Amino acid sequence: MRRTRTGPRDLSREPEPQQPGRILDARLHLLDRQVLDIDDLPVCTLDDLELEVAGGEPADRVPAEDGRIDGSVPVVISALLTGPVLGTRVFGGRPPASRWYRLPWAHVSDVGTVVHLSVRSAGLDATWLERWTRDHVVGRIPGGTHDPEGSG
Amino acid sequence: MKSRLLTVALGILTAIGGFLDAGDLVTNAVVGSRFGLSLAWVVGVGVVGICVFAHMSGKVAAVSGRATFEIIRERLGPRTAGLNLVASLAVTVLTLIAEVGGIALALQLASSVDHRLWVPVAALAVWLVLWRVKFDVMENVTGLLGLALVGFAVAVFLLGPDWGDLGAQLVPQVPAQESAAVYWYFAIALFGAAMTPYEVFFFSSGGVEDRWTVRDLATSRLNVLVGFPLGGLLSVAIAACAALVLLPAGIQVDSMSQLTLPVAQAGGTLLVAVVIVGLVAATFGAALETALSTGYTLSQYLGWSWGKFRRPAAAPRFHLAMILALVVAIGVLMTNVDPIAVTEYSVVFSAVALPLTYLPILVVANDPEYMGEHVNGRAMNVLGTVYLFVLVVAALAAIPLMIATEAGG
Amino acid sequence: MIASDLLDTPVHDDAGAHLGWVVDLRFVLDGRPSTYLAGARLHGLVVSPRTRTSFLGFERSDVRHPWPVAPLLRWLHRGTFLVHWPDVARVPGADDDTDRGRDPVVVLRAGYVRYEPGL
Amino acid sequence: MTNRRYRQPARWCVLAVLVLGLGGTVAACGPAATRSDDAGALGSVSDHLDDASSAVATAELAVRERAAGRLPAVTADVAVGDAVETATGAVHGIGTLVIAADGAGRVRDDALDAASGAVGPVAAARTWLGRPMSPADGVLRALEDAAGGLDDASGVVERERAQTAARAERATP
Repeated sequence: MRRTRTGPRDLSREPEPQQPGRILDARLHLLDRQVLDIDDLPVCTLDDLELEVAGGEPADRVPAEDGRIDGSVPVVISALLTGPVLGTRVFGGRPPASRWYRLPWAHVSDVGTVVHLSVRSAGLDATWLERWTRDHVVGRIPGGTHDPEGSG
Repeated sequence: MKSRLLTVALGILTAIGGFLDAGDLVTNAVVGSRFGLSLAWVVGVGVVGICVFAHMSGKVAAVSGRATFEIIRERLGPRTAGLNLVASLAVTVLTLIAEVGGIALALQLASSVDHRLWVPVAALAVWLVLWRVKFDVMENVTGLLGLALVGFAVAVFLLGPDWGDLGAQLVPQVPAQESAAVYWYFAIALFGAAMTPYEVFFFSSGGVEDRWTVRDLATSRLNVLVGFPLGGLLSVAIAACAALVLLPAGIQVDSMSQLTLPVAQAGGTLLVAVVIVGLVAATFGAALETALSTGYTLSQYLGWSWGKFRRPAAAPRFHLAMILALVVAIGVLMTNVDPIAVTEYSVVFSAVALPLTYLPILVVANDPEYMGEHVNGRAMNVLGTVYLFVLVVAALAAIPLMIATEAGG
Repeated sequence: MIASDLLDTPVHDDAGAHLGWVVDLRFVLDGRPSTYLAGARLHGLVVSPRTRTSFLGFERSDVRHPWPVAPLLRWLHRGTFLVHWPDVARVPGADDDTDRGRDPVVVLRAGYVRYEPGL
Repeated sequence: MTNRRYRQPARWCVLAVLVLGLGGTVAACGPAATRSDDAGALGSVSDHLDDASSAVATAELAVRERAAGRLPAVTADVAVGDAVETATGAVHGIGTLVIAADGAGRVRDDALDAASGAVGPVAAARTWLGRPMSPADGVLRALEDAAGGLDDASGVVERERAQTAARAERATP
């Protein structure tokens, strides 16, 4: 292992140039944050991020021969992921892509202490279990649709 | 202005009434009957700790709108937070079992109907309240009725003790007939009873349920800083009752009914009735809080919709989690396990599970990204750090001491 | 590719020397503008030479409290640096986990530059 | 996706801690643990006698308060009912202990007699609660006698335990 000189005045590290947009670190600002829909209803926790080669690039810049991506092509977040990817983040491994619940990055309206979406959670795949529980378990118990804040 | 004063008074009163749960009741009585008041200092340490902890988590909830377990997941990542979830959920369900059992035992005191028959009734009542009743109504009613436990403090006065003698007991010392390991084991149990993780989950999530904002911070601080210490005084009053009547008689507390004996001696039938109302309300309130906490922790870790302010149909998995927790509680109590023994274990495991919950709150309370200008001040950080050490030491010592002393045997 | 393919992966330089682990991914919102947020471009990898356990990010912020947690973690992560995405020569593919001969690693190009990781 | 080289030891550590913790809990909290020797068994007898004394004292206090009209009938009934349970539990606990040595065995039998003798008066106290008008003196006297018997047995057990422990000390220098 090559040891690096360390400390706050580490001359081996160049100062980071100013970036043209807002900076987000995946673990610090995105992963494991609560995702809320347009009505502030919780959707899920952000379990993982899907990364893709930025669209609109010339085809010859995509190293397609073994599907491997590297630093020569720009990569962007294409979607927020939730669902079984939580299990694999905890225990390792990787679920097949068909098991991901994808929330496209284009639907993200704001990233703060929570991630806001610009769509309603009712139509999302990520919340099907919530809807199933509502329709088949909780909704069938008398009083399940009673509003506790309405009338005592 | 008048209504604001009323709100503050109500908040303080509910904090006093809501402070005590089955863990506090049992542990204080057991400790009082074995150690007198020589462990009362631990209640003080625990009360300051829960004030610091609840205040920080309440502040984080009010400023950032994030409840405690969302923060834990965000800061610790899915793996460590998952471990914490398993531990916290286990302790919270254990506490829920203890509380539901406590309701049943308290109801038995008023009815002489066997507590095992009361268990399903108590659990059903808890569920109905969770299902139908408005959050603040629930909080205020149980809190105010729980104030009836002031009966223990009244009893101490009516017993007319030699105050100098009682005061002398407050000095921390290991009684002659007990070993140091047992003394410290019960110190950790008392500490865990005062600082249970569910209180923090409930407090911060409750802040979100009540839609606290930065403006409510002063109120929440006052509720905590006045209400919890007064609740702690009630804990000490229970220990004092046990120390004054049960210790000299050679009675070791192993059932809830023994709690009423000093009260009967002091204040007669009426005071006993008042205290029984308090016991039912305190355990019922705590059962609600622990049941909600199981829902809160699970939902916040997994990002489900949660909250009592939503219709059950709008937070279905949250409500389902609480129903399952109550079913588990009934199932465990139906195995004829002694609820008092469950309570005694739950407070010790609380102490073990605390640091993982405490650390993320302390970290986030210092993070300007969440807190803006409301980050912890210097005094709060010094206190916070001191308690971080206390919690870690207590958590590490709890299990070895439990094994060495055969759970306080 | 998903973020956890990269996170916690060992980082090697072009000669195969171990440099540390990927503790975070840095994105810059300067991609294709859309209705709300610009596209999030993967700007670089945050690499810590000593430990994979990055969850609090003290090495990247000015937060010094609470003592002793913040200073301790900052010290644990001393020497953390940022490499820009174009300096990355190879990242683990989806099939590396089953490929027993080769541990999934991130390999950097020769002449890569270390940048300050601060936010 | 993480480096296996670094994860394996961590897993073994977690597993080892789990096994040690579970084993330790079973070894220490299980009734058969350190109590299998006679001194330990006599310690258990002593603990059970304390439980029985506590039950008798509870019943006595409850009867006194009930007689003075300060404790509601139902609550007193529950308190004494719990005491009966504790007392019978103590009898069962002492009766099922395995003791090898003759001397210690005799002491155990005496303790068993004292504990069994305490169950009757405690149960009688519960019966008395059902007949509110009768005087409590007889019940209280029986409880005091039972408490005295338990105290005596406790003293004997303690002495025998000290001797057994000393003998064991000499046997294994």
